[in-house]
Amino acid sequence: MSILLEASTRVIVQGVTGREGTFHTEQMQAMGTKVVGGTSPGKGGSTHLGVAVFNTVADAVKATGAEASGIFVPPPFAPDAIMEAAAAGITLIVCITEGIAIQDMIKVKDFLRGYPAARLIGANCPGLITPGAAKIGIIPQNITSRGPVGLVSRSGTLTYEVASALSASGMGQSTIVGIGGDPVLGLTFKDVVELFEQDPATTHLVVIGEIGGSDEEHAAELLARGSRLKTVAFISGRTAPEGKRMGHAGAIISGNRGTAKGKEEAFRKAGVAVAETTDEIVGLLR
Amino acid sequence: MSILLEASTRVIVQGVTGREGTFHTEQMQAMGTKVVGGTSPGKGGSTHLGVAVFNTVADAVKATGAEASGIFVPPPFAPDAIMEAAAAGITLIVCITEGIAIQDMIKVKDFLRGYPAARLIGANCPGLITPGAAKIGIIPQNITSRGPVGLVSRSGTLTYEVASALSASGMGQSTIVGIGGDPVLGLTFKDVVELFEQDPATTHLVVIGEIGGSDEEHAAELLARGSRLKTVAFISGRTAPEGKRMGHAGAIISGNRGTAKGKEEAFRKAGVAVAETTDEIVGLLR
Amino acid sequence: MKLLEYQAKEVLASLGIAIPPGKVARTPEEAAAACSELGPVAVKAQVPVGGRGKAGGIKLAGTPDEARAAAAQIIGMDIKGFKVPLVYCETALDIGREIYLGLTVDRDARANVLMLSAKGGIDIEQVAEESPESIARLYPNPWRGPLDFELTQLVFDAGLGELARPLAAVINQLYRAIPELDAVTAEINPLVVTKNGEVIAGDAKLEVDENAMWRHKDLEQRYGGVLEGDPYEVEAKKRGLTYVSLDGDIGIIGNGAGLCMSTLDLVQRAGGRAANFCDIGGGAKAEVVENALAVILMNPRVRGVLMNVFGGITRGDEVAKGLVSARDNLKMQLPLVVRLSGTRAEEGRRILKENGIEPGASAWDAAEKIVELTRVRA
Amino acid sequence: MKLLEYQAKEVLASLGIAIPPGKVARTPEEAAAACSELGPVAVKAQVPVGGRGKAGGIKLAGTPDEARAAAAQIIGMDIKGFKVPLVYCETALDIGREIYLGLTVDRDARANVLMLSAKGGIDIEQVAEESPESIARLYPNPWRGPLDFELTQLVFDAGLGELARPLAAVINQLYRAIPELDAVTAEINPLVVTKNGEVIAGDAKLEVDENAMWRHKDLEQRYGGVLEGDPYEVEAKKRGLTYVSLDGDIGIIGNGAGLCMSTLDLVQRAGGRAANFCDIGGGAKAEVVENALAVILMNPRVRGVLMNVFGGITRGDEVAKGLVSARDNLKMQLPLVVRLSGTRAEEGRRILKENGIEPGASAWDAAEKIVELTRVRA
Repeated sequence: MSILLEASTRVIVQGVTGREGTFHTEQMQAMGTKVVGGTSPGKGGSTHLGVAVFNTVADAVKATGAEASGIFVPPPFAPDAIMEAAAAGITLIVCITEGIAIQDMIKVKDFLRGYPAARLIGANCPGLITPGAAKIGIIPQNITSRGPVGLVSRSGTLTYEVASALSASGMGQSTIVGIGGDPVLGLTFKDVVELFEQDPATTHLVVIGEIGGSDEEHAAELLARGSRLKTVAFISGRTAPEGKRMGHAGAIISGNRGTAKGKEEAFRKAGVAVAETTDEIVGLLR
Repeated sequence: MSILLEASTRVIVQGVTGREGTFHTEQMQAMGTKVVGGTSPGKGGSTHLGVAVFNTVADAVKATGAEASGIFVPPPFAPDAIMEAAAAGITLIVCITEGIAIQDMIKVKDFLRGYPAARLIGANCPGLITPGAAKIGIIPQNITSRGPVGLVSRSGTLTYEVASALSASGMGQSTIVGIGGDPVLGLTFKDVVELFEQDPATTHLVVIGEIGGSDEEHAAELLARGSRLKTVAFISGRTAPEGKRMGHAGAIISGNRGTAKGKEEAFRKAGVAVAETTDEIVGLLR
Repeated sequence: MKLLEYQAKEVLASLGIAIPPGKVARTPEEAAAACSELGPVAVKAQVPVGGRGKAGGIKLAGTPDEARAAAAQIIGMDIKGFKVPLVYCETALDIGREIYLGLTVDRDARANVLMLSAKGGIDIEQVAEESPESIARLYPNPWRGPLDFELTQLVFDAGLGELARPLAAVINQLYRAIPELDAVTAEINPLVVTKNGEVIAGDAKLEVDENAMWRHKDLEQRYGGVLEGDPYEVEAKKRGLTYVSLDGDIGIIGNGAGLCMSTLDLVQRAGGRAANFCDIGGGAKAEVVENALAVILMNPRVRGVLMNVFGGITRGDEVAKGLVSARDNLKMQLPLVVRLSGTRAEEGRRILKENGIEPGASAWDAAEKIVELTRVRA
Repeated sequence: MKLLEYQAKEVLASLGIAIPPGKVARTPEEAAAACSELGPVAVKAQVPVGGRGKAGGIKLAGTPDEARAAAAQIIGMDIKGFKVPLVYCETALDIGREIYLGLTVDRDARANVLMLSAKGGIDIEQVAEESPESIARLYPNPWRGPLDFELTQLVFDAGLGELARPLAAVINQLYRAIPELDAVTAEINPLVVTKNGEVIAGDAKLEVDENAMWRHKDLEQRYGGVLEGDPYEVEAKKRGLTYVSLDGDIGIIGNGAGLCMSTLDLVQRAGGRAANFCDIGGGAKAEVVENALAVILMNPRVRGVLMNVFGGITRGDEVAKGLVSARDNLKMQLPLVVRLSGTRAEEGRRILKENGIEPGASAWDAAEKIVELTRVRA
């Protein structure tokens, strides 16, 4: 099995006629993702890549029964696209767009409280893939393979690298979820770990974190309460310089949280193996 | 018994130190209403009319366990006072203030969706009274008496007149609720009628409506579905001139709804006796 | 506060909406000058009611002389009770299509509603009745305002998808009339798409919430007082009364809008016609009663006054004393019937009788009495 | 985008917040002139980092001569890596009390937070650690902004109730930095209450979201380019790269921020020090690789370059070909180690080897190699 996304999930692509939308929709189709439609205001009624194009997500949902959406639109329009998807009843929203203004995302997060069934992945993320079944986003399917390892990560290419290494050593993946690197985002590590915990097909878990924020710590707290998954964590950015800081507001809010050291300790306390380099992950997971 | 308000209800007054607030708080206390506190920013810690004054409603609720609030503040501040009460956990909010901007009330109504336990009465209303027990607002207690008649009305003095006539003919009231005359308001006729329907102490009901809107029609529809209450309705404004109209937007939205004739017909269809003058109400109710 | 067309257009322009070139003219000479400057114009009566076209309040003028003549005819005309104070001379648009765009409060939904229809023009009310589905609607969240995707859906729902961008822009601009002006109605009908694709407001209606005027004192200063309204209403407003002129001969005073309305109903039922609606509010203080009586007595049509007062916290005996002194101060000669109920109504009625004022036994009795008294004098 | 103090104050003033009189000076002469005009001033270094006071970047000047001397000392000074481009000469305030007011994004709450404390002044971080309860917080809803009652509660919670009105006004004004400027941090510390009760911004910090600069092109135009930042960062920005200068000698290129960060970690683990962080994004196109190499090679401290690239949709063989041509175009002589993984990594590594570029067997191996190669050359 898998989490969030299956071969039968009905997917639309917002911004399907754009350059990025076209390229990645083709990739998604190539691995068998059930793409049932796309949106592009003003192009409703036409067909693109063999799928029906609609003016709005509401129209697309009405016509196709879509449950999931991949968003490939530029940053000024992506926040609206997320809200449109939620309001139209989409329950899995994957926003690839990088560079969305933080205040826009804060508004989007508040908007989504009105749609508790809608799960957002991203923005600024590679999306998710259930190997051999379907993907929404840009994770290259050729480096993935089916198996029992759940993988959740804040980083894009680091995810690819780890997935690739897992596949090369015969450890396939149930689902790979790139939750994205923005400070204000949709599903967090904790949310995704909870889903993996409930997925019988997932027996192992890799968490790839990063400095900043407390999301890794929250996931570690969850795992500390007891987990059936064999888990390895990796945190990047131990030597990254602290941003040249200005003003105290950020420091007052975040205090000492968010360091690589703190995150690694949190995982160790939870009984989770911590890899010091990505090369170590596969070995620790066996 | 009664609806909404009992002798044991813990009440605060927002704007307790103002002229109106002071006068009506005294009246409320005079009939035994359990006034446990009041608010007036900057006067926290003092005592007024024998009750503790707080800076904010949150402080007052924390200290007194208040469940209900009467709002006596000028129109520019009343919308904020309503939201403050709801956010602090007050579940019965009575706003007497007349002249609140309609856009402010539209925002307040949306805000209240986040606090489903909070019931708002008004604004621009005389409030409510459970004769012999308690009142919040400005309904003169000396014209009311205890008994089985529920009374709900959009008009202030018309309510007093009817209550007075009921009392004079020996028909006491369970609770009298003045829901207010503004186009955008809190509890509607239907909401209050539902409450009376569930109150064993109420056996009779008087509904005093007015031209405009569809709230009377909605209450009539509810009563048409079957009611244990002997009900009389009265609608004022049959001969009121239509506002000198400008633009079509209002007409497109309201169509032919809102006339006195339409409302009276709706009640007659529901099997409710309709009084043509207020003098007829008592006779029809017996 | 209802704005006149030219005022509403000024406001729309300040919100960023395109309007046709136009000039206000208070005299025929000004209209001629406007036409010299603008070329052929429509000379339009400025009154805050619809239907001015049918009433002869809009004339086309190709030359300054024609504009002068048209303005001479229109200025001072009476349209539905409004004396036309000035005209607006506006250049004609090269109309490609006419769209309806409106914004108002939907009382039942307790929300604002935006309405858009491809079937713009004067018969929009008929469209609403016959094919309501051709008017697309959007209820924006009041804190968020209309979101982009909601506007896109609205425009496509109205069958105007090919104009999605310019229309979404205009709708956003019109919507600003809510946060910036407390508009309760803002309407552009027709919203004209010219033959070369510009989107321009062909007409404009704008009504601002009276309860929000404290936020918009500039509007009152800028646009208040242009219109010569009913003189009694103007006087009542000065005295802080809620007063509406009607066309009968019996003056009405009530405390509370509902009581006042039901008093009108009773007078009509008794065969009379009310000269006004005058709500003096809950307190019924002597000074307010005197102000109300004074305004009502200004109207020479009035043959008698019916006052329906409920004594609540202000007791009936106090109300009666105040009323007697008001009558005496104003040296009022016309018949006056008073229905007094509520607290200490008995004492109040006794005081009235002692001072020669007729108390009604009930509201209905009082209505019958005043109708009879005014009929006798006719 | 981080604004300098004088820029932030200009912006606060445009939002309605009172600031002390002050003038920018780019030369000692201008500072003397400012002092002649304003009277006694503080001459303050303008750099986008805290701690300038301790670094000698603030001097008091009672006379124009003193101001000239102070400016001569401060302009051009290096404060935490920033060369001071200009000073701000500001009149001193008659301080009654100092308040802390800050606004920032609370990443964990996914929300904005307003913070207010009666314990204003430079040691606020210590206050936050030792008595966090003395900093009152409010998380305004992002669509509604702070509501009046929320501000009242915030001010009373901070123990500043007697200043409720003026503080609520200032907080509302500061909050406008969010909708109007996409501020991610806006801070006034101290917010001064003068002895005669005025509330004035004593200092100001303002950082605007880089991702929102498309909404604020005016800001970039107005304030961009004042500061002479790191020359490599400036060049990288021109070329559209995500680049941060560090103080080591090994140039780093990675595709993806996470991969890049983990490469820094590996280099340090292997005993080396990175000269930069340079993320070329997911695609790893030849042109972008060439741009990144060019910027890194500008820095004379760099002794070798480590590139860590994952070939995903862009295949490893294509990445390798692009890299070879970039090296050749730039005539690069320094050691270059490349770790290539992902799709067609084998073919990629073969191409690199054929062209004399050292491929790392793993990321760790590559890090050890580049550290060794740069150490040998030292």
